[in-house]
Formats: sequence, C-alpha cells, structure tokens
Amino acid sequence: MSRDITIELTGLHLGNPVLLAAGILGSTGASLKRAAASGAGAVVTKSIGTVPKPGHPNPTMAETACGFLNALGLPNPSYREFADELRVAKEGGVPVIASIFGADAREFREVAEGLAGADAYELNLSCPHAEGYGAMVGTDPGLVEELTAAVKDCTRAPVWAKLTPNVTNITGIGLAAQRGGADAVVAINTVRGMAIDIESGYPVLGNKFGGLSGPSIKPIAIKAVYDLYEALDIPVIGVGGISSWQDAVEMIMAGAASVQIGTAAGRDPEIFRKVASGIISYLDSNRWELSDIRGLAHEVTYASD
Amino acid sequence: MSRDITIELTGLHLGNPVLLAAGILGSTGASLKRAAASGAGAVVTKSIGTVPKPGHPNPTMAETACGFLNALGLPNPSYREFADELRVAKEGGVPVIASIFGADAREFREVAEGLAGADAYELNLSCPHAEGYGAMVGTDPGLVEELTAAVKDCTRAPVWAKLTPNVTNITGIGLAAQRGGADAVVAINTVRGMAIDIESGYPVLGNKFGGLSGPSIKPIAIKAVYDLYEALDIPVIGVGGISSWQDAVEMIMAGAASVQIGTAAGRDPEIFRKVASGIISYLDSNRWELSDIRGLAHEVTYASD
Amino acid sequence: MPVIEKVIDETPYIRTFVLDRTFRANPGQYVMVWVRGVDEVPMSLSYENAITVQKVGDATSAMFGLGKGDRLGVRGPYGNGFTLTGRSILVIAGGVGAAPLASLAELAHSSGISVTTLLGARTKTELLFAERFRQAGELRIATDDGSFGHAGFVTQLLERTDLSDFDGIYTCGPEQMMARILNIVKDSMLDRIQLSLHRYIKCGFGICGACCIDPEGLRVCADGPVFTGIRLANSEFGKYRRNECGMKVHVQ
Amino acid sequence: MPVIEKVIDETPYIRTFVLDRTFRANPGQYVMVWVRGVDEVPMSLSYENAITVQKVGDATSAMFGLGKGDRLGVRGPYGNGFTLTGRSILVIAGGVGAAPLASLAELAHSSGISVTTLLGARTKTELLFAERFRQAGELRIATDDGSFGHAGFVTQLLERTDLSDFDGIYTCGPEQMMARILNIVKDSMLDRIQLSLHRYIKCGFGICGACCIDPEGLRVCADGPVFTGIRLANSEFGKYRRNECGMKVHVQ
Ligand SMILES: Cc1cc2nc3c(=O)[nH]c(=O)nc-3n(C[C@H](O)[C@H](O)[C@H](O)COP(=O)(O)OP(=O)(O)OC[C@H]3O[C@@H](n4cnc5c(N)ncnc54)[C@H](O)[C@@H]3O)c2cc1C
Ligand SMILES: Cc1cc2nc3c(=O)[nH]c(=O)nc-3n(C[C@H](O)[C@H](O)[C@H](O)COP(=O)(O)OP(=O)(O)OC[C@H]3O[C@@H](n4cnc5c(N)ncnc54)[C@H](O)[C@@H]3O)c2cc1C
Ligand SMILES: Cc1cc2nc3c(=O)[nH]c(=O)nc-3n(C[C@H](O)[C@H](O)[C@H](O)COP(=O)(O)O)c2cc1C
Ligand SMILES: Cc1cc2nc3c(=O)[nH]c(=O)nc-3n(C[C@H](O)[C@H](O)[C@H](O)COP(=O)(O)O)c2cc1C
Ligand code: FES
Ligand code: FES
Repeated sequence: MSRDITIELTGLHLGNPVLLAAGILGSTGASLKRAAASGAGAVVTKSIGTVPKPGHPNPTMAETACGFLNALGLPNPSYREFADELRVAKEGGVPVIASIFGADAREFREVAEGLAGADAYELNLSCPHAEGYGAMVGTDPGLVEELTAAVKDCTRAPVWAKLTPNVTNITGIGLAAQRGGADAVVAINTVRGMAIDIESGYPVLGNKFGGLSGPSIKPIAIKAVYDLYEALDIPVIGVGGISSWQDAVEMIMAGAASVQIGTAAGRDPEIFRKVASGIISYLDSNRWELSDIRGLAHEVTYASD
Repeated sequence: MSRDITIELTGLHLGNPVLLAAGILGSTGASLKRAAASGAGAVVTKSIGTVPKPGHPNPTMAETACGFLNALGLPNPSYREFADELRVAKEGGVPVIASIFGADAREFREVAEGLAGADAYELNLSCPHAEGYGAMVGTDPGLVEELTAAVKDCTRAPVWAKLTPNVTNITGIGLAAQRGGADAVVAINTVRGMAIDIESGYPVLGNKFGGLSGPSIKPIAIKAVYDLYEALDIPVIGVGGISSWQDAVEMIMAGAASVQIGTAAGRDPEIFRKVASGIISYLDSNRWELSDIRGLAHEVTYASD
Repeated sequence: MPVIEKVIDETPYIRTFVLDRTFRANPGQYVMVWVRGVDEVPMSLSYENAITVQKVGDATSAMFGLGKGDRLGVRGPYGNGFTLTGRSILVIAGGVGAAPLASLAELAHSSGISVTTLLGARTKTELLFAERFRQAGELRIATDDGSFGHAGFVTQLLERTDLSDFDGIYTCGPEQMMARILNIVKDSMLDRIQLSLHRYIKCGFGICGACCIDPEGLRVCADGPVFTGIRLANSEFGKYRRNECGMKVHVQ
Repeated sequence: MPVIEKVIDETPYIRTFVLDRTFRANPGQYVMVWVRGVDEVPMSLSYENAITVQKVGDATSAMFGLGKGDRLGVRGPYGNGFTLTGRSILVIAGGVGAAPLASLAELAHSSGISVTTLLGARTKTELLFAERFRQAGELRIATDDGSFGHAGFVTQLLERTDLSDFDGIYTCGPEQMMARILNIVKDSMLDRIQLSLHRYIKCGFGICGACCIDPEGLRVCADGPVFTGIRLANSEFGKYRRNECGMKVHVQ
C-alpha cells in the first residue's frame, strides 16, 4: 500500500482523490476537520448563502429502497457566521472547498468574497429542492455561464461548478460552466424524487419532494461523468452513490479526476481512508497508476469497431 | 377481497389497474397472454417499429445495486410480423396496447396502421438508448405534439404517450402530448444510466449505456407522476420501480390512474394478481374505494398552510 | 406505521404514547416521530413500545391531540444508548429526561445492579416515573418549589451524595443541570459518567451534520445521544448549541 | 470476475474452460458468459467450476483465443436445471449437449441411480465426455460417420432401447435430435422426459422476453432451460424458434 494517489486538481494538491461531498456533515468547522482526519483528500462545506436559513421543515430526510431522499432546503447560518467555521475547518490540513449558492451573480459574489480563504469554491447550481436557488438556476446554460464567470471574476481560487442531473442535456450545462471559466465540474447533485406514506397519503418529506442520493443513483452519475469527460476539457469530479473503493474506481474509469462521497460518509465517517486504501490496493495488484485507469472506459475496444 | 377495482381508462374497461409495462416479456403473443392469465388488467406489447431490428449486441441487461440497466435497443420483428402476435395476444381476454416507435410521424403512423386491432397505442417517446428513436424524439415538445397528433389522426383507438424522465421538465413534455391529443400519458420510461466493469474498464452493456429500471427509480417515477397529475387534464399511468402492492398504492396516491409493472414482472410473472389483490385488501381494511386514494398526496393538509 | 394503543397522562404536561410495536433498543436510544403535516422530532424510547412526551411546541402539542387508534410515523431506533457497567449506579433525571433513564434503571435492577436515583422536577405533579425508579432501587426526589422531597435542584442532592459508592453515573435532563453535574463530579469520574444530549436533530441518520458538536464534530444523532463526561469535558456542551440554521446559540 | 485456470481441449472444436470459481448449481443450469468487447452468451456449467464450449461463431471463437490467466465475465447460475428422480435413468446427449448431462450422470451415479447414456457426435474425435459417462454407468455411442460405435444417429440407438427399464430420460443436443426423441418416446413417457432447450438468450433474468416459447409463453432462460416432454409436446419446439429480432425461424 505505497502507491502514490496524490493528485493535482485545479491547482490544488490533494493527498488522495476521495473528497467529502457538499452538505454531508459539513455544517461546522469541527465536522469538516473530522472528515479530514478520517482521510478525506479535501472537504467541501455545506452550501452557504447570504442570510441565515433554517431550511425546510422536518422530515428533511427519508430512506428509500436503496438510498435516501433529502430536502434539507439549504439550511445555513450565512457566510458571516460561517467564515469562522471555515477557519476552524482549515486546521484539518486538507483543502477546504466552500460550497456557495445564491439567487443571482451578486449573491454568489457576495458569498464568495465573504468566505475568502477557501481553497476553492464549488457553485451549487444543482440543489433540486430550494425555490430560486440551486437547480432553479443550474438548468439554464446562460445563467450557469454568467454565474460561473461572476465568481471567477472575484477570486483567484479555483471555481468548480456543481451540476444537476435533472436536465435533458447535462453536457450542455457543463460546457456552459466551462465557457464561464469553471476550473472543474462536479457531477452529480441529487436526482429529484419523492416518496409517499401509504398509510396517510402524506409525502414523506416536509417539502413534499426532494433529492435522491445513495446507491440508487450511481448508474446515473456514472453516465453523467462519462458524457462530461467526453465533452469537456476541464476535469470532472464524480459524485453520486459511491460507497466503496469499487464504486470510486468505477467513477474514475468513467472519467472522474477525483470523487466525492456524500450519503455513504454519513453512514461511515471513516469511509475516506477505506476507499483511498482500497484504490491503492487495487492499483497495486494490477500494477497500475491512478492515471492508467482515469477514463479507461473510453478507451476499450470492440470487435465490431 | 371483493372490492371493485375495475377502472375505465381512456375508454377501455380494465378489470384492475395493474398493467404489464412495455418491453417486459411482451415480445410474443404467447407471453402477453401469459401476463393476462397472471392477472394483468391490460398488457402492453414490446415496442414495435417499421422494420425488423435485432437490437443492441449483448450484454443487453445488467443488474445494479437496486435495479437493472438495459439496452435492448428496441429489438422487434416489425409490425408486419407482429400483427399475428397481436391477434394471439388478444385471446388473453384483456385489452392489448401496442407500444410503437418510429423516427418520424410517417413511421409512427405506418406502425399504428399496421397494428390495427390494438385496443390502444402507447407511443414510445422515451427509450433512452436507441439512436434516432424513443427519447431522441421524446425530449422535444414540438415533436411530441406532432407525433401524438399524427397517430391520433389515423386511429380511433386511444393513444397514450410514454414519457422519458431524462428531461429538464417532464410536465412540459406531458402538456405537449396533451396538446397533440393524447388520451393519457405514461410515466416513466427508464432513467439513463451506465455501469463499468472495474476489472477491465469495459462498460457492462454492449451499447455502453442504457436505461435504469427497478426499485432505484421509484422515487423518480413518483415525483414525475405527482407533477404530471398536477399539470395535466388527461390521466397519468404510473410506471417505474413498482414491485409490490404498496408501491402501486404509493403511485396511485401520487396521482396514477393505473400502474404498469416492468422489471418486477420478469422476476415474478405472477405479480399482477398479487399486486391487485394487495390493493383490494388495503382498500378493504381502510374502507376506501380506489377513487379515494387516487391523487391523495395532493390533498393532504399542512399545519403551516 | 405504529398505531397508538394507549395514552397515559403522566403529569399535566407529559404523556406516554404506547404503540402497537416493540422496538429492540438500548435504554437511551431514540426514535424519530413524524406527526404528519407538522414536524418530525426525536423522542427517547421510555418503554420498549412507548415514548413519553413533554408538550413544548408545535409537534408535541399536535401529539397531545392524538389518541388511541391514531398513527404516528416512527423510524429508528437510532443512536447508541447507555452502556451499563459495574455493580452500583447513580441515575440523575431532570424533567422529561427521566424518559430514557427509567428503563435503564429497570434493566440495571433486573441485572442485579444496585440503583440509586436522584429525580428532579419543577413541582410535585411534574415528577416523571417516580414509581418506576422506586421499584428499581433507592429514590431521592427534589422539586424546585419544594412541593415534594428536597426543595431545590437535584444537583444539590448530588452534592450531598458520596460518589465513591457508584461505578457509574447516568444522567439526562436540561443541559444546564447536566453541565452543573459535570462540574460537581471529580475529574476522575469523567469516564464513568454518561450524559444524554439534546441537540437539534434533522436526519437522525448521521448524514446531514445538523447535530454535530464542537470540537470533535461528534454527531449527537448517531455517535450519541449518550456521551461520556470525558468526551464532553472540553466541548461546546453547557456553553452553546446550534439552531436550525446552524448558528450558535448560548445555552441559557 | 473469474479467471481461467486451465483450458482443456476436449475435441478439435470443443474446449473446457476451468474457472477459479465454483458455482452451486444443479446440472442443467447455465451461466451468462461475457467475452468483453464481443458478446455475452449462455453456457451450461459442465463442472461446478467450468464451462465447455463449442466454437461456432464470434463469441465462442473469441473464447478460443483466451488462455490461463485471462478473465471471463460470468453471471449466474440461472434457470432450473434437471430434476433427478427414480432408480434408473437414460441420458441422451448429442454433440456439445453432453456438457450439462455429464455432471447429471455423475450426480445420479453417486446417488446410487443406475445410468445408461446414449452419446452421439458427428465423428469419433467429436465425442464429448465419453469417459465421464462411462464412469457413471453404461455407455452406448453413435457417430454419424461410423468412426466409432453405431454408425448413424443416437435416435437409432434409442429406438433399440427398451424404455420400460427407465424412470426418466434426460436429453440435450440439437433440437432436431431432441424433437425426434420426443416422437419416439411413448405419450406415457412424456412426463418423465426432461429436455434442455437452446433459445436465443438476451437477459437471462426472465425479463426481456426474448426466449419465450409458444404457446405458453414459457421463458427458456428462467422457467427452463429444462422442460418436461409434456410441456413441450404441443409447443413450437421442433418447429420454429425466434431470432434476435423476435422473428420466427424454422428449426432446420
Ligand atoms: C435524542 C433526543 C431525545 C429526546 N427525547 C425526548 C423525550 O423522550 N421526551 C420529550 O418530551 N422530548 C424529548 N426530546 C426533545 C424533543 O425532541 C423536543 O421537545 C421536540 O422536538 C419539540 O418539538 P416541538 O415541535 O413540540 O417544539 P418546537 O416548537 O418545534 O420547538 C421547541 C424546542 O424543541 C426543540 N426541538 C424542536 N425540533 C427539534 C428537533 N428536530 N430536534 C431536537 N430538538 C427539537 C428545540 O429546542 C426547540 O427550541 C429529545 C430530544 C433529543 C435530541
Ligand atoms: C441454456 C443454454 C445453454 C447452452 N450451453 C452451451 C454449452 O454448454 N456449450 C456450448 O458450446 N454452447 C452452449 N449453448 C449455445 C451457445 O450459447 C451458443 O453456441 C453461443 O451463443 C454461440 O455464440 P457465438 O457468438 O459464438 O455465435 P454467433 O456467431 O453469435 O451465432 C451462432 C449461433 O449461436 C446461437 N447464439 C448466438 N448468440 C446466442 C445467445 N445469446 N443465446 C443463445 N444462442 C445464441 C444462435 O443460434 C446463432 O445462430 C447454450 C445455449 C443455451 C440457450
Ligand atoms: C443530506 C444531504 C445534504 C446535501 N446538501 C448539499 C448541499 O448543501 N450542497 C450541494 O451542492 N449538495 C448537497 N447534497 C448533494 C451531495 O453533495 C451529493 O451531490 C449527492 O448526495 C450525491 O452523492 P451521494 O450519493 O454520495 O450522496 C446533499 C446531499 C445530501 C444527502
Ligand atoms: C428489459 C426492458 C425492456 C424494455 N423495453 C421497453 C420498450 O420496448 N418500450 C418501452 O416503452 N419501454 C420499455 N421498457 C421500459 C419499461 O416499460 C418501464 O417503463 C421501465 O422499465 C420502468 O418500470 P420498471 O421499473 O417497473 O421496470 C423496458 C424496460 C426493460 C427493463
Ligand atoms: S441530525 Fe443529521 S447528522 Fe445528526
Ligand atoms: S432471455 Fe430475457 S426473458 Fe429470457
């Protein structure tokens, strides 16, 4: 277990390519430090906005056959309060990426500037269950380009655009982010979904519908990453349903430069170390380097070709 | 277990609201009859086109964490050969719905006319993995309206439009079908997805990517049906991840006038009878009629309202 | 989803809802209770098939409107619960904090562990589960208004108790009460005291991060709600907690 | 995914691929074998850890290019397999149809059931698993060209066999051969003969419908591949099957 899996990602140096995804345990500096201590190569904060938001009423999460639905509704204390948490998070010794959201370019810029010191910014263009934010802006290529350019304009730090799978054509949105100057795209956010309690007819989430995460969405994420890798020139960060090193390897073969773990990290906060060392053993036993498997699914040959 | 769950659906009289979905076991008259004998309220054929098609190379199906990926690629013997199967299928004694596909209005019409005698037509505007067909046409509202109108124009039988979830706005597509004269919409077809074999880097499907079905997509289907029910005036037929009577009840509460079962019917061809009788017992024990639960999730009240 | 089989008035503001389902759980584990159309909130299991609820706000008031035959959404049990060790334990319960502790006392008693309970409430009628604690061992009571037992706080009872008699201390109650207890017990006892925390719980799955406490980032919903004194000694506990937005608010 | 441990040349056109994985399966069950970049095809398990493949087209030729250390994608086992009953059975194998039958014969033999095998092939060198059948009981051989045993078809051997000696008949081979067998055995025997069918298999999960046979809509991949004679007597069997498009093609 000695193989080097450090990577350079949009100018950041990461000890390994396994990151904490936005919104999972990332609501305080302490919990971000904990993920760093558990072996995450970098950590992404909960999405932060301009003003304190309590989020949607409970229930905000529910379990499905093979995953979770959530409609947290972007609860956050605003960048003013969160700036302190960011400082604490940075004690963790790994890059801290600030996930930010806003209704327009001005808000995005305000939050980015308010969280100066972040090692990178991840633009939440994709949360499927917050009126006026997230996917409400992230389904429009023009807006995506504009918002990305706005944040690029106000910071030297790398800017990642996080995409929603709930569009007809995710590569179109990815290309828009690239045009706006994004240093990387992150795919995917949760898939819109809903569940209903059959004893009462009530939707199980307080917000009625929400976003699906976990193993159910892995095939959807793999396809998105595969397509984005073909279409874009900037790196693709893969997220969606990763719960093991095998899943991470699959995502990397689809073309991911690095992966993020969400739901599964809640279940097992030690997962980062396990996944990273699983990748190392896998590479070792195949005598491969990380770069040998990145995008491998695009290179295989067919008898019919 | 005596409650009446017969329904009128777009003018068809169904003994129960649990239907066989398109493409599952529906490739021959005999297998459609078998589904009818297993208690299906109606059966939908495999999607039929103008010329014989072998479909994609194997592997055409693979199992995922909580569902299946498939890229059959619309194999079918053409309507000329299939007309005979349709006649056999009708011996089953339940309505037989012909699922049809084509690249343009002319082809759709040709197939519909070639399969005269079908009790209804289901337009496949949604198969996510066949170049030039299915979702390639079903993501464009203008085309959807045109194709629906074209088939309506050449038949007196009801026309159902089957929608893909792989769009930014499924209700926009549903409304287009309604404008085109569709008698019902069917939602959802499979969700685009992909899996990669991590030992070799090969995509596990011969077609590289395909459509996700089974329990994984149920929350996605519930949300689509819920939204379509709010937006449309015509009935919504719910399909996606139903494997039990509980799932069927959930789909009906989301607003489905009837449900279709795909993947789970392959696993257990006797499932139709079980689901139908499960619905009956459920209604019985709650002293409800089927109509009491249809769309119930839209009627519940909230303290905050 | 469970049906309410019986509602027991424990005190004017506290009711027990007996469900038609039994949960295999450690004392101290909790469930997420969904009052449809209103809210979903965490509640300790006060029996293997019941929760005991104090009326404090929207969700709990809505529950007080429910009766026999009504349904509650219940998922869980979640969290770790208390770990029983030793031959003699001290239980300190304040208010509705008695809910998870009564079954702990009963389990200890039936396992041959000697139990002493310090039970506190505002007033006599608000004392919860006094009879259950009495059956399980020795019971000392304090009420703020002196209407029963010691007039004052349970922490005053604690100050008069020789802690060297006990292998473990178990407590649940208002955070200020528990913080004071943590100050009273000597440092040497910190690894033998277990405290059950209340924090804002959103998911209960350990995923959303709403309940994390500083400085270790421990999740009350999944790593807790029970922690040893050592884990809490240099933490936010007793100082601040976070509201629904994740903003710090001082523990009053 | 299994690694090929050994490749055995059984005949000039048939090879056994021994895998590093053992499958718990009934004789007659099959696996789906994925030759990456080429195709995925059904293959009976000829041993608990092996498949035996006749080179007939793209996928099988590609497999003949593989050797020790190479990997095959394998999923399964699928289907029902043969049901062993009685004290004395007759096995009739044609060509590569011997693959699922040899382990059936061995299982029968080791269970104390007496086994008689009629084994047929085009020519002497194409006889498959003769030694395995011989070890399991009595073996009678037919070759089309007379290079070994009876000159002619196994069905001719069958016509000379007194079927009243047997509690069950088990067969796998070319459809024409099996159809002739079904004509030879008396109606009273139809419930005691089990035939393993070859149909175009796409999914193997029983979902896609590619393999359904008329008139009952039985799925060869999931309800079969083994059926009793009764199930097949008035079916498409021996008359037609379907190609990849679902079009009927006559059994030649
Ligand atoms: C692990 C755990 C076990 C608990 N066990 C019990 C018990 O056995 N009996 C009991 O009566 N109470 C228990 N509580 C407290 C109980 O959850 C709150 O009293 C309840 O949530 C109040 O809801 P409400 O809508 O009536 O009040 P609100 O009007 O919503 O608010 C009143 C106060 O209740 C608290 N609260 C509200 N929502 C939540 C939430 N989702 N999570 C945590 N606190 C919340 C807040 O402090 C808030 O200020 C427990 C809490 C936790 C964390
Ligand atoms: C249940 C079952 C068990 C079988 N067991 C064995 C066995 O143990 N040993 C053995 O050598 N063969 C076995 N076969 C037959 C084997 O599957 C075919 O020989 C193989 O698929 C040929 O593939 P190919 O690409 O080399 O040939 P191709 O060039 O693709 O075609 C040659 C012929 O093979 C058949 N075939 C091709 N693809 C399939 C498919 N997906 N499903 C079914 N038939 C197909 C068709 O009849 C076709 O005409 C079995 C078939 C079935 C249905
Ligand atoms: C509880 C929860 C909260 C989330 N919050 C955010 C968020 O604040 N910002 C964001 O960009 N994504 C958020 N996500 C999406 C995740 O970062 C991730 O994209 C998604 O969950 C898919 O990954 P997974 O299957 O590994 O969880 C959240 C997901 C969950 C489950
Ligand atoms: C193997 C397979 C083949 C399918 N073929 C078709 C088809 O030909 N036409 C069509 O409209 N939908 C087809 N579908 C989609 C199903 O009808 C259904 O919409 C989808 O599988 C979701 O339902 P389920 O989760 O119950 O399977 C197919 C699905 C599967 C799994
Ligand atoms: S409440 Fe979500 S992590 Fe604890
Ligand atoms: S091959 Fe798909 S049902 Fe048999």
